[in-house]
Amino acid sequence: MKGGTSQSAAPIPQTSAATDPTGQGRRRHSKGRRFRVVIDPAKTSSPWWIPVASAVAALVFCGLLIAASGLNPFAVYAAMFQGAFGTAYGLGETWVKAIPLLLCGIGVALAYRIAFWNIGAEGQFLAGAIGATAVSIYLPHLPGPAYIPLMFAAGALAGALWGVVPGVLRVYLRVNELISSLMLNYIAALLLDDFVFGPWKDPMGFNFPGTPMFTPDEQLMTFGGSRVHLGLVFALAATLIYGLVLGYTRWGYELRVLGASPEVARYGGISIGRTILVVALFSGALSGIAGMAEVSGVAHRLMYGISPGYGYTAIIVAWIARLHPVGLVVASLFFGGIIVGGYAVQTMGLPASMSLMIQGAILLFLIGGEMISRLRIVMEEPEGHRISSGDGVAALDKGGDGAWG
Amino acid sequence: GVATQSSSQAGAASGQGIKKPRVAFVYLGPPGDGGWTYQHDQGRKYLENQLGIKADYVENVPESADAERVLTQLAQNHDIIFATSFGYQDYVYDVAQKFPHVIFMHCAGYKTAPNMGTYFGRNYQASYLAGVAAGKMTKKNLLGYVGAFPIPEVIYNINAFTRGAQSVNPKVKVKVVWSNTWFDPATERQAAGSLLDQGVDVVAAYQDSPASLQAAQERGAYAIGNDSDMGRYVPDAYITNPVWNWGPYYVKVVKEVMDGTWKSGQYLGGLKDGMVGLAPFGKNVPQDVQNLVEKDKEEITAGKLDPFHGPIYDASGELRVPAGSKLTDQQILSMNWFVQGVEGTIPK
Amino acid sequence: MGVMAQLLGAAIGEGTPLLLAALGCLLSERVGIINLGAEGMMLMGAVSTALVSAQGGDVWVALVCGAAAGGVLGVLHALTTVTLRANQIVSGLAITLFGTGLSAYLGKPIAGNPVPGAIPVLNLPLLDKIPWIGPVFAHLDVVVWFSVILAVALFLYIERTSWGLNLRAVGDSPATADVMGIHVLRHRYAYVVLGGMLVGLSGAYLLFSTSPSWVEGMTAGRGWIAVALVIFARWNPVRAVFGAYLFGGLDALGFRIQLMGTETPSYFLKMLPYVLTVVVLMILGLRSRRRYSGMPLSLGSAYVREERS
Amino acid sequence: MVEASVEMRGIVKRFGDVLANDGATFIARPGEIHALLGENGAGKSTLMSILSGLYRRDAGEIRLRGRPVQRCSPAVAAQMGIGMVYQNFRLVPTLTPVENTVLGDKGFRWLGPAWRRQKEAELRELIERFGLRFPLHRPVQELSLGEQQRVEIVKVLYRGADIVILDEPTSVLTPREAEDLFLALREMKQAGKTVIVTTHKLKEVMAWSDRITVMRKGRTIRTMETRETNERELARLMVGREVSSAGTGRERPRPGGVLLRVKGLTALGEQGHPALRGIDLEVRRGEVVGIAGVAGNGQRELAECLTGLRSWTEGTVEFEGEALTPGTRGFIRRGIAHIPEDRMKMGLAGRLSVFDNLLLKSYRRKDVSPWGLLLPGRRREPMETLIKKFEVKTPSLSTPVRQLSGGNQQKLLFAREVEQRPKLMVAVHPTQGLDVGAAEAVHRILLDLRDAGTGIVLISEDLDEVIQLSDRVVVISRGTIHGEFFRGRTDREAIGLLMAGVSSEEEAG
Ligand SMILES: Nc1ncnc2c1ncn2[C@@H]1O[C@H](COP(=O)(O)OP(=O)(O)OP(=O)(O)O)[C@@H](O)[C@H]1O
Ligand SMILES: Nc1ncnc2c1ncn2[C@@H]1O[C@H](COP(=O)(O)OP(=O)(O)OP(=O)(O)O)[C@@H](O)[C@H]1O
Ligand SMILES: [Mg+2]
Ligand SMILES: [Mg+2]
Repeated sequence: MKGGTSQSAAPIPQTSAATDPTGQGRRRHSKGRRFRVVIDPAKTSSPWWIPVASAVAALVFCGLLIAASGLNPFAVYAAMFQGAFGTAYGLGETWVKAIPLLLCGIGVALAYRIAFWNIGAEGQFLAGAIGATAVSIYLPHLPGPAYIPLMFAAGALAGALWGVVPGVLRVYLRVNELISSLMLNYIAALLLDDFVFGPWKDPMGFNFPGTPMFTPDEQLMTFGGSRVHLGLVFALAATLIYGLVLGYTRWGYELRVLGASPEVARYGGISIGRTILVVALFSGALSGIAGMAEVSGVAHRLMYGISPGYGYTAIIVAWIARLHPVGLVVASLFFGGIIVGGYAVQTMGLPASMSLMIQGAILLFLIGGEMISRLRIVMEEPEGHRISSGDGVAALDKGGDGAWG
Repeated sequence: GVATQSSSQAGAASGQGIKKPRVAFVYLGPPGDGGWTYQHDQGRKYLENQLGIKADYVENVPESADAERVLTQLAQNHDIIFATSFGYQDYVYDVAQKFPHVIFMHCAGYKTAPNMGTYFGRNYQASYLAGVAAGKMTKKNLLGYVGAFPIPEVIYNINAFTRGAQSVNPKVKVKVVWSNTWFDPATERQAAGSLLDQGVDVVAAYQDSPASLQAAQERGAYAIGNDSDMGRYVPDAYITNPVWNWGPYYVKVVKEVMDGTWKSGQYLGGLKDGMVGLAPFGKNVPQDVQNLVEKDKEEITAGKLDPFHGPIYDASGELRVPAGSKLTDQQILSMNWFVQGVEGTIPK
Repeated sequence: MGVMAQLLGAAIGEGTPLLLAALGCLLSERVGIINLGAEGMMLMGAVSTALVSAQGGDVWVALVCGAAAGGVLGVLHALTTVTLRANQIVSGLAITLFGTGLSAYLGKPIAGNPVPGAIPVLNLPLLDKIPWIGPVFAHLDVVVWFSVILAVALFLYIERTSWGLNLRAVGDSPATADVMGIHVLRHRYAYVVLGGMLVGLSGAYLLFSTSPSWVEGMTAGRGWIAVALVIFARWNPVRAVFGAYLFGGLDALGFRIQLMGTETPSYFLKMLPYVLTVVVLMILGLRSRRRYSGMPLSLGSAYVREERS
Repeated sequence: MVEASVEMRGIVKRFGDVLANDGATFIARPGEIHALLGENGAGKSTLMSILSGLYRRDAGEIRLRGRPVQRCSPAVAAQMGIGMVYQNFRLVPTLTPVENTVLGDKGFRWLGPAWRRQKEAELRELIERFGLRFPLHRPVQELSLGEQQRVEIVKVLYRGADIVILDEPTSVLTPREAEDLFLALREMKQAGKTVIVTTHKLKEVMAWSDRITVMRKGRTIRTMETRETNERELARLMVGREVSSAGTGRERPRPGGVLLRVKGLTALGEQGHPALRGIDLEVRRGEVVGIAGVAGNGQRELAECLTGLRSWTEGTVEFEGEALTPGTRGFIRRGIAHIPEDRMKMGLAGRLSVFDNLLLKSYRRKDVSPWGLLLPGRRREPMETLIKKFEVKTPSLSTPVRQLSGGNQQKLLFAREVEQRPKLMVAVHPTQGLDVGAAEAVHRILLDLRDAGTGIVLISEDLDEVIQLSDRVVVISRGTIHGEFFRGRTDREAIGLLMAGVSSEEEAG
């Protein structure tokens, strides 16, 4: 019998305590206890301050990089903060950035609640922008007040359509939504390019890749001379509704159950497929509304490069917020601030890339911190060592043991 | 607080001059793009050197809402702001209304205000010259042109290039492909490759990266770049290329502001004032070709030659410009047709 | 050269960086770790290569450094997803953001400078004689050959060797691998890092083969196409070769259609790789429920020994 | 006296707050079949997983053949001749048995045809020698559970284990298969190997083992020679006190009219194989129908069909005279309650609070969520009463359910299901993993329900439980129903034969 030869002769490396010439086996345990780090299964979420601490750690890390490039990190951060939150104008601009992040963030958060990994907020955002613009392009002679509601509906609808595709594929064809939603991002971006470079190009725009400017009827109202627009109301309303629906409705309960365990949901009579479809639809609609708000509230036209990756940043926002409504508001403001502040500190000599780096670093620190906070240090019991201290069996030691071996 | 802050400054646009103006540039891409933004940044550095002032810049500013904010924030503590992309136009215009004491200079646009001027150059003049060189250098009478997007700026450069080549070589044809990207080296390279496969032996590119030139060099063809001197990338294949030279103009504007003589307006430079130029010839360009190009350059500078003088037929053979007349600036800036000899499509 | 040969040549040129990156992602996915950080890894690979070249480094040294940079991000990804068991999607996104930012930051001083050196071309004598496609194969560069050979080698390694068997076990059933004495964490680390290195190499190659200089964001989304390509190829390295050349060929085809004077459906052609990937997934989904789609069974989930699944 | 091949002393293992092993001692000798006996959750698997190197012990000493082992991994344990067949099989579903067997072999090797032939020959030899048949070339996921287990055993033997551990090997086997298994084990024992079998089935233990170690609550209670003990003593040692039978003395009401009528029910299992073939079954109001059978004979599928979770291909399910279509929602609305087989997998969502879990079956009711609004405050009081009534020990209503002990989880599950005042209750293994006290509570709840007129389908592997509680017992085997035994006229022997006999008949055919 091949393979059966080694067993009985398997050498068991062995040194007894008495003969251990180095005494290392003993000394290693002489303190009586040894620590081991394990992931505590009972801890499923970490305390609220972990994201904050992680963000701080990331800022410290990036501070080192900033210092390495010869700038004073404190001055840079101070200027960043000043630029983003220090003035009424800056704060307004931060909100302007936070609006799409928040809307898309709620969209993906809703999906993540039921572990539907929609990473297609970017595409849904673009689809919403395209949909809203279509109203302006194809329906030029409507009565003024009709435009905003129509554009809102068209944006939401287009986003929902874009969002529901991965849902349909997942439910009916078991296509991984991660991939399909990602692919749809690219398709939407290319579609948008096709429109703004092609049929929708402003004939008077010297071939600038963008549609004609929206008429005032097609623009969202803004508040108090700032650029903060009605989209803020959409976003905050969406946040509120998101919070209320999750906490206080039958459907929110179903999402909670489905998110916790699809098996249990099925057992409880919750239709998983339908819930996924509805969530995908709403998730897309929210991002679509973000797209509509961006074209109608800020850009006032559809154009090339309308989104600097809001949909992707929104994933981070949702993650940092842990899908919590209040957290979403805070996180989108924070990231809005990083973007706004990131431009503000460029005149100090800091490259634009720093803002991306900070976002990435915060996220990395955050996911690290999240898990580290679930670790628990266990002290190995002394008697375990009384027994094992005698024989430091090196070969066995390095055999690897669990996650931390 | 925005308006009060700016009004407390010595108004740059008020006609009384500023000793040490604070200057800022807004860039579409990174200064290291080796093309459009790179040339503006060269101009900025030139300005700093010449006048001994510091000029800030903000890079990677998309032509979107971000531009408006960046402009606004810069306007709060700068006196002159150069916005270096066409797409900034509306934002510059809006911000200029809010900061009447700050001077805004917008590149490639057409909107002006009392404190907002525009500037651009007739780079098609240089494209014409590049075309002349290409027309002489080609052996197969087949040139290739990689265009970024089918927009007038690219189209009129292709047309000028073609007319330049035809002026010395009537049989020459120019094949055009659109890469549909300003900057994606791999795709640009593909585009150039497809032209080379069609047998062109000179590749010109209106792109921000030199990737198409490199493709040409590798396949033993000649190459013509754009925006900045791309000769260092492809020493063997290099013929020349139109370049922007913004520095002197920037110095001029800032000086005017310092003197208090700055006035809003639309400035269109060209070969004559050096805003547009031709990069030094590559080492493999024969002297007679160089001489020919130099001669044409002088004629254009002297106003004796216009790349878009009639008669001009378009690609379908229709007469667009009768003999004896020429295209107006307005017609050039909105050009959306190819001249005869160009083989390519302009998507409608 | 005939049109087909030209097209094939262009497809190979455009496809090779995609192939390398896809092979990298594939390796890490075959042990169960999704790699959405490919774009960041490619950029880091490209910038490191450019930096080393700028210091006068030899082409090979530069390529190795590019691979190493991808590997470092691979370590980071493994650290968060394997050791810390973080969500693989979020970690990947973070790595892409971070890598994009860091590469731009590091590359600033050398942005736009010509990168010296080129990857040697192998002029293979006899291949020239093959009709139709011979000329294409006779003058390909070393990395192209390397990538194809690597793909085949990886296929054989994964499907036909004992170590490949262990790799598959880790990807399909880490718990089983663990009790069979296969060190799951070490395997996952090793292949994620190795995968990262391949992705980094692909960025490095992209720099040498298509762009004469480093500029930020020069990969222009190819890392993401690689992610799609892995799925398109159904986690099979040899299929990835065909997929890569198909995706590359579509790009090349677009330009040729343009040159034929046809009104360009260029955006639609550009969409094709993404659409095709979704279609492949749909076809897989349509097939019988129990058929094995090729997707590693543990993809996306962490493994910890003493935890009940 | 033979020298011990395995010596474990004072083994302690903790999972979070659960003390799975609490100073357990276990000694086995070569050339014996050693049974490790204990209730569900006693810590048998944990102890054996520590021996096989999978888990790290928190304290304790292990000696193999007299030599101390400090820390261990599965690889090292395998080197030292320990092989374990885990309760949940450890096989890579996409690989063939041959590939599964050689996983983790040291060294880099080309797996060409020559290698394949050689390995096949080696496996065939083992297969012949121990009589463990299975197809060699199909991916493991296409094999039956019994075949998979045989692959596992051959895998262990192939690696040259001389200490072979089998964790609950018979729970997925028919009696006939179990018999074959023990023949193979006897073969191994005669080859001088140490064979350790964990189980909670007393009969098997008495029939096949040489020595027995009994575990309870993480401790080993006693080790003894099999011939010196009996089932009664073992049972007492296992549960810690004299086993009594609940509810035996209760008065039984006469069953009412027919509640559920199942005709010709045919359904496919998870793997697409026919799991139920023409099931006929009737349940009356106030009647407990016990369904006995060896695990894996369609019980699970039957329970799922009866609760709307699984759709059937043929046949009808009539409830109160109305034909039902699959879909849990309708079943729940009509008052069909379900205690699933694996409470933490299906019945309860561990991450959610006690409160949310209690809502699962009632949240859709108009009085609970008027106009779709679910206001938590309104339900707090009734829930608290419910928890008290069912004696669920929980720190609060917002405690995540996973933090409750197994018994309390089960009581919580019952609390929720009973609160619906179900007309029909489908209970699968309702006392699995519970201590005697909790098991009695569950029995009481079931009988109370019956007294209130609820029809009950009781599916259990525990024949004693089935016989004790049921008004009528039927046997399920290979997806069909056999026999019908009325209360007081049940015949253990006959039931056992039906559970085993029919299946072996079919096997022969
Ligand atoms: N990986 C784990 N994580 C957390 N708790 C565990 C784990 N494995 C076992 N436990 C807990 O440890 C205790 C002992 O479990 P173990 O599986 O050893 O029991 P067992 O005697 O094998 O029971 P069964 O007959 O059900 O197999 C139980 O309370 C169980 O819930
Ligand atoms: N997965 C878990 N996460 C957190 N805590 C747990 C977990 N499992 C068990 N516990 C804790 O450990 C305690 C003991 O659980 P266990 O299931 O072993 O109880 P038990 O003694 O078997 O009780 P019962 O007889 O009711 O089943 C529980 O009260 C609970 O607080
Ligand atoms: Mg067990
Ligand atoms: Mg218990």
